[in-house]
Amino acid sequence: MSVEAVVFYFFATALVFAASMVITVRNPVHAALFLIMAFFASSGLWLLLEAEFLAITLVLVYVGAVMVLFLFVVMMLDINLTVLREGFARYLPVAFVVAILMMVSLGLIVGKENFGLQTVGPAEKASASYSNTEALGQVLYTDYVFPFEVAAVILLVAIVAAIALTLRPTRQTKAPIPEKQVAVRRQDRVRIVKMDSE
Amino acid sequence: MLSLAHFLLLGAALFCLSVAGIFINRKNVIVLLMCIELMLLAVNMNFIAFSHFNGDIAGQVFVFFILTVAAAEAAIGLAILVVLFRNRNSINVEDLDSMSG
Amino acid sequence: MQNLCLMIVLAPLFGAIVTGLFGRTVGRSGAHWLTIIAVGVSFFLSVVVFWRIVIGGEPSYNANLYTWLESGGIPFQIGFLIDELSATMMVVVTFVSWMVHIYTVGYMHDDPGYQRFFSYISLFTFSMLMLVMANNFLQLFFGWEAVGLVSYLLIGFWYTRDTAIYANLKAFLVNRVGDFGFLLGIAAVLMYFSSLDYAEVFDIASDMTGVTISIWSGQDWSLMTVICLLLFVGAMGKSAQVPLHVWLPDSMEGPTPISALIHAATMVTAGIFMVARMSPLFELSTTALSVVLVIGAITAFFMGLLGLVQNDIKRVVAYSTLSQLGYMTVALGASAYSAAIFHLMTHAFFKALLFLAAGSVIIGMHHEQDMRKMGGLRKYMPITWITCLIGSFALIGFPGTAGFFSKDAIIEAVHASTTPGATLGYLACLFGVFITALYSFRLVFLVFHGESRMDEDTASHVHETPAVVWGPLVALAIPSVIIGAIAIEPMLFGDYFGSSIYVDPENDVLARVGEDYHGVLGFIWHGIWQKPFWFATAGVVVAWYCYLRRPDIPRRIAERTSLVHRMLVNKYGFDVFNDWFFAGGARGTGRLLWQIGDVGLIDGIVVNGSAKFVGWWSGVLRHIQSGYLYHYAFAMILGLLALLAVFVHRVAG
Amino acid sequence: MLADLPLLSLCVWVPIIGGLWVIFAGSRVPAYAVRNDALFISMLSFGLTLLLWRDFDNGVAAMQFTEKLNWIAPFDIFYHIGIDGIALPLILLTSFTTVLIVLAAWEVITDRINQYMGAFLILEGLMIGVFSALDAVLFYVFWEAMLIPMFLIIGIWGGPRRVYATIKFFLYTFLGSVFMLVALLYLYQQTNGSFAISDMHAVLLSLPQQKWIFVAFLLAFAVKVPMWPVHTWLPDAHVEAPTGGSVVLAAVMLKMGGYGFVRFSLPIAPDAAASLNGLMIGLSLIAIVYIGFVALAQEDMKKLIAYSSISHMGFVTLGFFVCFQIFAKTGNWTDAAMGIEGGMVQMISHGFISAALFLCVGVMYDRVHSRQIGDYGGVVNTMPKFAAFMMLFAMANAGLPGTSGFVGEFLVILSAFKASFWFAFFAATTLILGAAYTLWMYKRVIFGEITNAAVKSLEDISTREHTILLALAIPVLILGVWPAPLLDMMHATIAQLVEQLANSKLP
Repeated sequence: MSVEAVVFYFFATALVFAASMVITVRNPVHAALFLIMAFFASSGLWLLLEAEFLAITLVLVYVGAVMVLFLFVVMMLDINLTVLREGFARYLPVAFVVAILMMVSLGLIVGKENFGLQTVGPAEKASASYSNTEALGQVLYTDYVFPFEVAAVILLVAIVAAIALTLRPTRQTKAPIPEKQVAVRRQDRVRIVKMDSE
Repeated sequence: MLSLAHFLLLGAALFCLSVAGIFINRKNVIVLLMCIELMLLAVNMNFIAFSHFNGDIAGQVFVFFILTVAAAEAAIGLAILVVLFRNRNSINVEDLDSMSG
Repeated sequence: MQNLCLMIVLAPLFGAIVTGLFGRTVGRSGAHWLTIIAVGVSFFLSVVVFWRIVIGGEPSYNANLYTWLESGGIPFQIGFLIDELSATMMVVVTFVSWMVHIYTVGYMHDDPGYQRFFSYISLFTFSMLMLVMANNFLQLFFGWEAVGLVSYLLIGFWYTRDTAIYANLKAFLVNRVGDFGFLLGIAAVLMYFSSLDYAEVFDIASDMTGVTISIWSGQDWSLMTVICLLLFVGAMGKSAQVPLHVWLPDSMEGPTPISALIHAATMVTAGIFMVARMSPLFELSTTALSVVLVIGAITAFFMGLLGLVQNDIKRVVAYSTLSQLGYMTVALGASAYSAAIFHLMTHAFFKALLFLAAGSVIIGMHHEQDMRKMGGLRKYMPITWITCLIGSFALIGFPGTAGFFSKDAIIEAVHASTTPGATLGYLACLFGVFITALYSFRLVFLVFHGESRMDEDTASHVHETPAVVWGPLVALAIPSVIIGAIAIEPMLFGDYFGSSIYVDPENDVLARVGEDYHGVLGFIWHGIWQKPFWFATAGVVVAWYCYLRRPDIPRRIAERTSLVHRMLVNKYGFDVFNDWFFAGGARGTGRLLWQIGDVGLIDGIVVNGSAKFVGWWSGVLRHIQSGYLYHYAFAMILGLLALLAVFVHRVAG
Repeated sequence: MLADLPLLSLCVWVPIIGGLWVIFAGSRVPAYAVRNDALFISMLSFGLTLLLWRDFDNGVAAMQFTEKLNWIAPFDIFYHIGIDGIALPLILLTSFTTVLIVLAAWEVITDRINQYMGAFLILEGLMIGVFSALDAVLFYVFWEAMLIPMFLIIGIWGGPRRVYATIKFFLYTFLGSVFMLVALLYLYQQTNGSFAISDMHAVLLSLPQQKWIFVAFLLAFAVKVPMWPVHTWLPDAHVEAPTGGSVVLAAVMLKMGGYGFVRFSLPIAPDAAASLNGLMIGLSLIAIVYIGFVALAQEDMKKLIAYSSISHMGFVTLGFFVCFQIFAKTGNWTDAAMGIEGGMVQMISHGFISAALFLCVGVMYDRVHSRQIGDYGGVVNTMPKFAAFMMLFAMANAGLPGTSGFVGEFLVILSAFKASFWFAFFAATTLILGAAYTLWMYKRVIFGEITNAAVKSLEDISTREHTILLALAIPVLILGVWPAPLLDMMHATIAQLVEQLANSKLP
């Protein structure tokens, strides 16, 4: 067994374990923590696949940002866990059957030599000077520049939307109302008073 | 020697686990969202594996975009969750049936 | 000639339009002066035309005015055919119409719809002239329907009376039934002759005798029979032959001048005129002639009987009209077309006279029409009495009067005819004479003779009508007496009608009758020794006995024969049956088709039913939309699984 | 200079743009200005169509005033318009009717007058577009677009059950036209990519193909005509529509179906029409007799007139399809033309008469606010002028000679007789039934004693109403006395149509 295989099996086991825990633990906080573990494990696998940039991104973005967000929300909300766990045992067999069936059919696709997977040979080893980040950057800013921009806009919209959703306007908020300001007429604000000169 | 099939099977396993997770945790929206993240992870795994074994960087570009969109989705999903909790004081999916026909 | 014809036709139309649209502007006297002058012009020009064609012997005039339209390669024309037949009709129509116009000035004196009335009768004159002057079937049909329209308007002239508006609707619809057949007849003519022009159709009619038409599959009918019968259905409607006669008695709801003009003298004779006009066609079908004869005979006899039990003075005259129309139809059936037209002419004069006389009585009695409340009017209304008596003598065929010549000619002709059904026709006519005399003199005796049965109030007001009313009576009484003697020789036995009427030599009964004809006096002398005269005399005597001498007898007869009496009073049940079966049936069918067909089946089941089904099915399906996120997620996953399975099976399996 | 203008396009677009202008002028504009503007635009477009008539050459069968511009080039779809002898009378009818509708709405419509007027003007332009389109897609677009203003007119200004009526109207017509779209696309494929109607006329099709196409068109056009049994939307739509809506529906919209038959069904699928003519004749005769009876049972005046419309439109389809039987019997195609011409005349004449009758009902409705026959009686006592007009139109509806109602029925019955005695027999029953239901209604509404206070306080027609009714009475009478000019307009085109029918299109 080569080193790669050892690494692969290690991370794969960790990943599957973490994923199983995510779906089975009682406490959402624990689930989130196991999810972080899953992310770490897969980022390791991705490194094995020479996708260094994405592996790092996964850790930075997901573990660093998204999962923190998750934890934040989970802890912020006062969740009644007993209600949420109802039916866990009842649906377990169904879930099990579905998962097994799906696994079998997916396994059939991957395992049997029907989809030309065998034609994909072992990957070529990249040269020592190969930089995954640079290669990705090369295509991202040339061929995919337009989708890239779109993704940026999507992120922006997501930020705005998230804020807009959760923002609770309070009475204390002071803000100008532009349409009212524009509609103001002179008579509303200025009163000319005739006075005798002193 | 590691082949493409190894990674694909791993992706498939991950996917099936997340499907099972959706079945089991049918009431907890947070865990549902986590399961979706797991699913996306499985997909990303496949993409990267293909990209690696085919020597085509485009797969990684896709993963990049999926990550972006997934981040956005998680952000909005959680925002909705917060609003939901604020309005209903619960995140129990069974309370959410106003779309019932 | 064309300008002359146009003037004749358009003068009344002009009068009608001006008085109709600008009645308020021209005023009451303006209305009657205008229309009387217009119709007068029309009359005098008609006389000119008559003079030129009939007396002067000019060839008949046949020309098209303009093309109404052209379709399928066939031009439909509007034009005039002026020959002896139409010239005669024109004179009769315009003369009677003119008289009625004058008479109306008195009769409608107090009516608020004065201008409207003049407009209508002028319009009628126009329509009737279009009908008789037509040189093609289209225009004939136009005139045919137009007179029907005016008749409709005039019967319903007093539109607030329920009976009047019931009667006018009935008249129009019954006429429409006739027109239905008539139109089909025209369609048949067009199909086989490819033309609607009289001359062209008649020219090739004799080639069509062998042609058959299949109406029920497998049964071939002679084309000429079918055409003639269809056309005759039209005549039955307009000339009120059984069973389409029901509208005529009811039409008496209209003002009396109308009863005289339209429902006695002119419009109702349109059918007779039409059959005479179509003589070249009818001569080709013995079957059709036979049907005509039998229908006429039935009408002549049975409608006369109804006259015996009527108490309304106008209705008696109306049933008399029906019966006389029957006589004319019998003459047509016996191929004695000229006799029919002759009777038409004399009848126009004396029946108009009788109606106007009845109208005069009605005016005198302040719009009382029940004969049981009259009697002894001779003293109060001498002129009316005399003229009415003249009219009645003419009607029963007293030797020397106009009616005598025409009616005797018809009876002789039917007697000589060999058309199937002629014997029946002869008997009907003969007994009809008795009935005619009976009811005519019943009327005369009840109204003018005997003791007065008027109430005090009325009796103090009864007086002779003004000159504008009795003037036309006198003017009509004169031809009622003399026209027969003048016209019989040329009309019946001479070459009066020239080529306008065609009689197959085999059917030419009048020629046979003519063999015994030796001058007017000879005809009168001959007539006195014939059965009809004795039947008429008997009728008068019976009437005198029953209604003057022993007024209690009729009541006792009625009681004895209550069944027959009731049948007569109910007019053989035609009205009841029509109301129940046709009017009620049609409404019932309509309601049934509407409620069951439209509302029930089409709308209920198909249209709203399909909508309801969709609604129900959506109601079932909506339960799938539970609104729970996880249900949707399950559905997606299960779907994914299924697709995956199919995919794997297709590719791997 | 005038000759250089795209006259036909102006006829289509002047009312549409004018209508949009009236709508977007909005509620800021006072009502009298809206009325005046609408009247001006409708008169202008009527004038433009009169110019069309002036320059129209009766002797030519081909399309005239053609204009062709690229529209959707990749699919060979053109803005291609032109008119022939069939379209011109219908266009004239359309623009004439719109003027009357604008006048009829003058004081009656107070709610959103600018939208009402605008909707009718736009509708006018779209209808003229339908009659002049020579490209199938253009035709389809106009055809469907026409539904929108009509939908709104009934839905906004309609009676109490307007929602039911509009939905029924919309679904019925839409269901039909969807099949037409399928047929048009199929033909597009068969003609190797041409939407030109003339190419569709020319393409050879086998009998089954023709039958499918014919049935698809039939669904669209039969609903519009409407033929029995897809007629039930019409009474409801009429009853709920405002007067103007009823008028345009009866006068022009129903004619679309008839127009579709002569423009599409007959020339594109002549062999199918020949083999299915028994069905068509049967449906037409059922419409004439069955609907005649149904009309007799109506208590609502508008419903009665709506049913009478269906019955009269039965003559149109009878006239169109009886020609095949005539040909089979006599072998002569010139005979067959009479039926088609009769059908066309019937369409035009029915346009005037039904419009007039609906306006008459409108006149009464504006005063009494009831359409029930039982609520009237003795109207003649208080409204003599109105009664005279209504008499004329009632008689025209009953097909009295001398009015336009007679001409079409007469020609159709004459030609039906050539096909079979029984066709003519059943068709001619309308003589009795038509008179019965029309005059019976007339009797109950107009004649008699005054029965209630509402009738007693009626005022006779105003100058405006007088003008409208007079404007309709004149063509009704002229067409009755001298229909030749109308027929002359159509002769050449119908001769060409008959020639197309005579030549089998089987490959």
